[in-house]
Amino acid sequence: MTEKKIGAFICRCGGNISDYVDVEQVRKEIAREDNVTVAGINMFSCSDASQEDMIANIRENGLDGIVIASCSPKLHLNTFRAMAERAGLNPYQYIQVNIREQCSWAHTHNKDAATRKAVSLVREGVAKAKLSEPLTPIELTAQPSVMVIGAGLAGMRAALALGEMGVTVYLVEAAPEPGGSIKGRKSLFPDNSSGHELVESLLERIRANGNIVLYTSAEILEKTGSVGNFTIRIQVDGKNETTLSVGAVIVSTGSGSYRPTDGEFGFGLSCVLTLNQYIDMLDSSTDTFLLNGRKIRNIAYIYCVGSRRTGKEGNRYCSRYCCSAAVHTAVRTHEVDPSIGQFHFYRDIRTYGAYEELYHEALKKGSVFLKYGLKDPPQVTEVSGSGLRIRAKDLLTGAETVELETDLVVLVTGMVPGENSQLIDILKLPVGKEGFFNEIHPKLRPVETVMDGIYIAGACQGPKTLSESVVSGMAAVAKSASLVLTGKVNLDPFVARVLTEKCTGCGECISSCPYGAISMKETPDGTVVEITESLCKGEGACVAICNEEALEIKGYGHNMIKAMIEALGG
Amino acid sequence: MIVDVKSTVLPKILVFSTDSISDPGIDLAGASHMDYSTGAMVISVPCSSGIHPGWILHALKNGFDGVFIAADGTDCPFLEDCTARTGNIVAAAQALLKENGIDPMRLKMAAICSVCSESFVSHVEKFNSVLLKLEA
Amino acid sequence: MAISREHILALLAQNLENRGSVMPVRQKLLTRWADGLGLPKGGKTILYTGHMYQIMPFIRAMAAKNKKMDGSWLEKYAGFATVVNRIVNIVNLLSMGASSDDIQFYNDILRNIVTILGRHGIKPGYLYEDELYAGALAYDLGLDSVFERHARAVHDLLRRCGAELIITVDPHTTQMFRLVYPEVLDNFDIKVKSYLEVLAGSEREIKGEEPERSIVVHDSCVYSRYLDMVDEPRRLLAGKGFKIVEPLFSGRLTHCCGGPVESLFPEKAREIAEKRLESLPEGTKDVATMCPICLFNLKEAAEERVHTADIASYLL
Amino acid sequence: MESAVTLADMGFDVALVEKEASIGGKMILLSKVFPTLDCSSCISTPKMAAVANHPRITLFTYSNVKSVKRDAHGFRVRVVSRNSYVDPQKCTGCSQCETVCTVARPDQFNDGMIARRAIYIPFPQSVPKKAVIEKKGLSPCSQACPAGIRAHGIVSLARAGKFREAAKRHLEDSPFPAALSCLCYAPCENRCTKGKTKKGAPIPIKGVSSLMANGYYGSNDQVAIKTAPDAPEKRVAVMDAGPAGLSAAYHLALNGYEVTVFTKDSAPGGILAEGVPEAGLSRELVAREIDNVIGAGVIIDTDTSMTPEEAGRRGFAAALAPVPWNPDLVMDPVVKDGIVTYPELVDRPYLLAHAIGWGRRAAVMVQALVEKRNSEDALVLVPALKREKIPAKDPHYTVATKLSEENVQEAVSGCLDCGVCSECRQCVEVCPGGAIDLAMKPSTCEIDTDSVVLATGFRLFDPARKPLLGYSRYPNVITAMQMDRLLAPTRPYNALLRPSDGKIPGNIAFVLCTGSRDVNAGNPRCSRICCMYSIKQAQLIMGALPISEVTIYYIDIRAFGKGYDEFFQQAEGMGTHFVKGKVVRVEEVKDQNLRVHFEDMEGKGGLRQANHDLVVLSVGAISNPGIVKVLGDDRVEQDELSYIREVDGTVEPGRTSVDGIFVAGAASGPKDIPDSVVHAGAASAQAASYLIRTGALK
Amino acid sequence: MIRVNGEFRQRARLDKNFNAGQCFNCGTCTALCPVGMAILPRQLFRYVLLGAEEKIVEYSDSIYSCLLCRMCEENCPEGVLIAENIRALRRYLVEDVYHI
Repeated sequence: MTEKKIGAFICRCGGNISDYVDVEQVRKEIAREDNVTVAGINMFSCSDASQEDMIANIRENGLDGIVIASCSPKLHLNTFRAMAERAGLNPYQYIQVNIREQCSWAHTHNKDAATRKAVSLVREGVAKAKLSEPLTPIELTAQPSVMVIGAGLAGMRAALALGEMGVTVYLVEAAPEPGGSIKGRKSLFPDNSSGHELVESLLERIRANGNIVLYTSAEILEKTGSVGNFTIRIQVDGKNETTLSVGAVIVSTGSGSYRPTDGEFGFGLSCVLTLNQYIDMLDSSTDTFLLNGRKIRNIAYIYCVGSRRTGKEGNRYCSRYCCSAAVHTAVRTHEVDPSIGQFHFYRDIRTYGAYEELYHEALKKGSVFLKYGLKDPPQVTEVSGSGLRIRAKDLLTGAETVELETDLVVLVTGMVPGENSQLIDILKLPVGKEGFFNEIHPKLRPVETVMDGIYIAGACQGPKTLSESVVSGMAAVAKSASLVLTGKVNLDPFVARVLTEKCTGCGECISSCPYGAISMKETPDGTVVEITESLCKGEGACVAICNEEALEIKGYGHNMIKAMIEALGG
Repeated sequence: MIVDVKSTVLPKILVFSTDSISDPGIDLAGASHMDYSTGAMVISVPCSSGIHPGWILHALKNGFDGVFIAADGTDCPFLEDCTARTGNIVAAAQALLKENGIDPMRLKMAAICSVCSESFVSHVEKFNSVLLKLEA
Repeated sequence: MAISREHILALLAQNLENRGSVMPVRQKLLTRWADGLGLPKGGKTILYTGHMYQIMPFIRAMAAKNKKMDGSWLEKYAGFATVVNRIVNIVNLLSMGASSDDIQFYNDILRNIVTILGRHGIKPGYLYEDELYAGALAYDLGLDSVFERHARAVHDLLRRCGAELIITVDPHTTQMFRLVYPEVLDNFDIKVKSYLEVLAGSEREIKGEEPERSIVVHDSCVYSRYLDMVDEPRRLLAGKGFKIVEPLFSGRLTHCCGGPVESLFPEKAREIAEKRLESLPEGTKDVATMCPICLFNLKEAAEERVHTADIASYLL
Repeated sequence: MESAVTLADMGFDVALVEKEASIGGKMILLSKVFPTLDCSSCISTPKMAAVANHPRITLFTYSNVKSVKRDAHGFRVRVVSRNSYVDPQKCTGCSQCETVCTVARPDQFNDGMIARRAIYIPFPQSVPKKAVIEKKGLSPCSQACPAGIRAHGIVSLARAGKFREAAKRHLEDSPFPAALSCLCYAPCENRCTKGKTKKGAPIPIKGVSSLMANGYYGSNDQVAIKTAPDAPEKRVAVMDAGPAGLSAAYHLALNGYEVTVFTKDSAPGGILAEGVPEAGLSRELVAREIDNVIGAGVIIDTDTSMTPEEAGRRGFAAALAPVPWNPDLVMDPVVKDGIVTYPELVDRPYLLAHAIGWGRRAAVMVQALVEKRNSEDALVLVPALKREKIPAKDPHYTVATKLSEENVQEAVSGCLDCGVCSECRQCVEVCPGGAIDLAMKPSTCEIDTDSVVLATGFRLFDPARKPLLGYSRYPNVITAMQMDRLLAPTRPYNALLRPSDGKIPGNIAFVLCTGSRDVNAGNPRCSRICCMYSIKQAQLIMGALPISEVTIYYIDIRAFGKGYDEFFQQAEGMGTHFVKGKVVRVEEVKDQNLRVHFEDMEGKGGLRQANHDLVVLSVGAISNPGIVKVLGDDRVEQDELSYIREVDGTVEPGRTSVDGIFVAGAASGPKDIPDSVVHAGAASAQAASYLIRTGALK
Repeated sequence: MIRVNGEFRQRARLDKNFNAGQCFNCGTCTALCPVGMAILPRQLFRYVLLGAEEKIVEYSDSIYSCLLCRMCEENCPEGVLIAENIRALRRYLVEDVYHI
């Protein structure tokens, strides 16, 4: 590669560089470097005129590598890569050297030293350019289809959205019926919509859409392939197996519900129910609202059952939806029978955002809220003849003990992760410490997982209200659609590669890769590792642990880095 | 005429920064005109967990007096355990340096985020004085 | 406590029921302020004092006596107070000895109000001895049934004299007529305006001659928060050339003077008045009140520290 | 940003319009974010870069949407880019302009806690990193000057101690700084807004100018005024050596003309040379000012009579000559039949500035005529000022009181910077890229689009609306946004200090639900974010100041998101005090410390007070409904709190009442960052689905 | 110890002027009350909501200490008509306890 022709251009940045760095000196020094065919100075490299000059220069001199020493690559790397491309050069053979933010501006008091540093930096750039090779982004084709696992509301809505975009969707549900946890619900918060009707209307639209195939009582058996091209084998009704190929997968398997332990706040006594059990009762009651044939006078709710615990029992996290669900249920109860007294033993009422209006409604209709502390939780005991007695310290009334005779105790229980061990195993889904599926980053990439092409939506990711589940389902639609609609996946070319001659096949690197991109390969010359480029993220965790220097990231090769070090250190 | 670099007493520090996290922090130091040693020079890589220990040895054998890893820390866009992994690299590199008779003090690591300009400058200055002492 | 609350309540109820006022002082003392003003009796537009200003001197006297009552016969026979009261007007007994200076002071305020109204061309009528207490205290203390009966009597009186517009002089009477009567009575439709509203709405502008004198406004809780009357007094004072200084708590966020609990918890009332005085801006000299209770209570508490006077005195 | 990138990734072309000069919203200004304490900037900047570099995204920053109108194809969106006076193509973001700018403004990106300049780059990580100038027309003083002097520029330069630059700035507009500062009746001071405020006196502009002019002539330091590079080879004769004529000659010369002034007199200057009492303006100074004219390249031919005809014969392209007073002349110069006229200022000699201004405008007219016409037609006449003795007692001639430099500094520090940019042109001179153009016009463009996504976010509640909390009355009561800035690495004071005295606060209170869950504040809902950001700040404070006490006063702690309650427990574990009871009143006590009043429900009970040295108001989120107004006939429905209503909050997130218009993020209701980002994803899915249904995807 | 007395609760709820049930316990009213009594007015209402009739009698002093100045009401974030609620309690005392 000694015959490589490199052009180096030093930018004055209208004085921002040239006031503190002797650019002419830098140019002279660089012009003496091997392979440097052209060394020039620009007033503003980023200006159109300078770019045109450089393009002409590249073409006239047949340059196959250029270095521009100017500002931070964060500002103009893409500008100049595009310029290189216009000049017919591979954009990855363009090297930017930062002599503004990391040289002239940092060393305004010592022009000599700054100039020396600039020379070193440009030499480093030239060294890099010498060894730079043309790279092309990895392009994968993507199947125009998506599998949605879990036909709860989030999954159904996501499937519908994709179907309406013309994407083929396989909606796979483990239960015999779609609809998830809400299909039997009469009235959902916050707007009292009927769960049954919601599910039915969505199902109707799904059936009317020709792009969606619904599998119920279905099980995922196996997944192979990677982003854009997954092959997934499923089994329906325990017998029929089907193999489907999809570009992306959305997992929306929902959550489970916390089951109190026996005796936890009286759980196990006949009139102690979980919130879901109580809502079932409310949903199934007709005009008269009776408990064991008796009119209900008082109901007590105990909040945060199984949530926000610090000890061994229950979960540490807040289950987010339960406060709103419970106050909504109380409002419904008030509407059924205004004479029922409803007492809520809570810790913090978390009816965030507009759900606050539900809380207000419950208060207005006569619900009384008592605040308990973890030190003195409510005690539920059975009273012969008259039902239940609940006793607690109310922190809002000077921590006085309040005793209440009640007919019913409702334990407001939260969400827990669903039982998904098989799915986790097959899809290699990342699971957080609470057992919910984990996104890559809650803010940057909230529905993506470390497995490219596999997205999560709804309560399988963590407790969510119904509308929040749908929102995340739709967000997953957006991400998967951008994958399958364009039909291709473009990945940065900076992925790992194996220098097979150095690889000893020790396999140390396999476990170091968090993305599962490295595997063993048998070759006639022995066992070496290989990289699945579509899985590799190019961060280089494997590079660091390979003692043989048999792994490197393209564009950051061992030889290149060492040459750069020598150029800088020399 | 360029003065021969070797004749100056300024320690040469190789800084490994990362493209999306610490490099912008170092840029910010310059953009704020915070002065630091001209002996500090930066090579940017995708992630600090991908720095090969051999490079560190190579740098200390090829003209550098110290290597500073401006690590991603908890802000790493790739790995949750980036800090731990980078720590392992430092440990491996220090072992390597010992083998080669180089003082492990010549390697230093700190998490630098995209706005950690002040902290970068103070790390470099501190490291600089450590290196000066080692020379003496 | 000198007389138990229970008995005071009963006494007040009795008085309102039987004597038409919670503070049944002699009729002559209530109307004396209007002597010589030549106000016509009755008419379509009536100035309604509600006795509030007039009774302040007697409350002061009673409070002083009540304090000294330890060991007196009344305490011993407190339980019989209501029985005695049926025959002997205890209040009258207690309030004897109101100072004539005090009487003059409060009467002057009312006379000032009439003078100011006159300057704006407003000459209202007055009910003289027929005028009844509006019932605020009974209402506030929860004596609702007594209050309702009394309100009906007041309404009848007003209808009999054909009043169309009542001009009130204090916030409590204004509140009763404007907010409470229409609520309690079925067909109360007489217009009610505070004299401050009447003045603020008057087209005739009386220019001020008090340039740049600073004055701190102490809003009445009832005017500001019940009746949303914050602007009017300020406009009037500014019109007179006063420089208005707002205390930390002013307008809708005014701080109570403590007066409302004077009759039951005089120490508490004093304590609250003290807090109010502390919250006034540093260097306060003149304070304008617009309610006789505020005036009475702040004046008592402030003694000579600041000069407290009714807004009517400033507007004169 | 999330919506834009997601839609662009799907293959749609996206135009992103942002009113500020940088994208990034509120998040980029935060220090760290809950519950992971990630650095906010580290999360935001990659996304900002992705937006800026995406081939399918066109970015309009510093721009406002003026209207959205539905047409046969979709929507036509009118976008007005606010005038930045900086060519973004040429600006390299080097900040040199910021260092020389003479006008300071409260920095909106630091919640007004510190100042930025009138020309500014929003913040270090801004995208794009380009400067913009905040300019609100011309300041009244500059506007008032008949001679066209940028009085505000002179004042702001003087404030910066740059008297030499001020003199130069004056000389760009007129050659008579001393004469004007001495003789002008100073309409600028008359118009000064400061003088119109209750107790303010106007800025003594005349006095400032006088100090500037005398200082300039006192030093022997001559400034060079730039002349036009390509001088047209045209000659102009000026037959008046008075202020108007010399002013015209000066400006023509600066624009590259070859100018000769002819006068019958033995010395140039007209009224200046003969009519002014020396006590006011010394002959020496007059001579210096005439030297300015000569220095610009004007030839002065004294003791010479000249007529326009003669000038024409001698090959002058144009001639200016005085016109006698004529009562029919109107007050403004007019150009008619190739002749520029305006009245001679009989009896009003103090209108010197007008004469100078008219001379300058006459020069502009001459140029226009010369360039348009044949030389022999271009005859332009300018009247001279009447030469009579100026009465020394004329009230308009009160010579400016002599001010010392300190006096001037004190006086000019009160300048209100009415027009913001003072046009002192320091930035223009320093900009290496020549990017600044004060004559730039705002640009408007129309975009045809198939769908619109509204992502206008939220505003923060203004705590001044709760007077009992003392915000804006007590310096040490700040908002949480200000606290976040104090904690950010790019923070204003470079340390966590309290505003009143720069002390390190040792005992900090957070007041939750300021403007949330409050019918009285017009916001009955919970803002969702305040509990968590307060807990975050508490943790950061305790990290930065380990000995400090932090107390959070709350009604309910709403730590409901993934990992949030654990974060709350962690703060408790670190020693943050949580007190159940809303703070309703803050009063200032000794040393500008603060006493908060609250009901201590879980503690001793009843009313309690506690002292703190800094109080942070955790202000709630309110709607930002401005965008709805520009939607015209396609106005989307709003809810009771003016947030954009989603027609079906359960199954149709992001869909508004208008087909084709979608809402993303906190514009539909307050949301924390993860919820906003996910919601933006959902809105993109809705928009994409709509675009595909309506056949817009190519 | 408070034993919830359903009958007393029911009476309070039926009084159209008693709307303290809306209170979400922020403490604004207590913190602003010029009288400065610990239980005034929020905790007083809690006794009613919990049906603690004996507490109402016990705290009748506080009930009569209220100035009805509405400082609390003006600032109540939930729109509770506090002065009216106090009057309702006084009415209760007058009629059911003192029998006036």
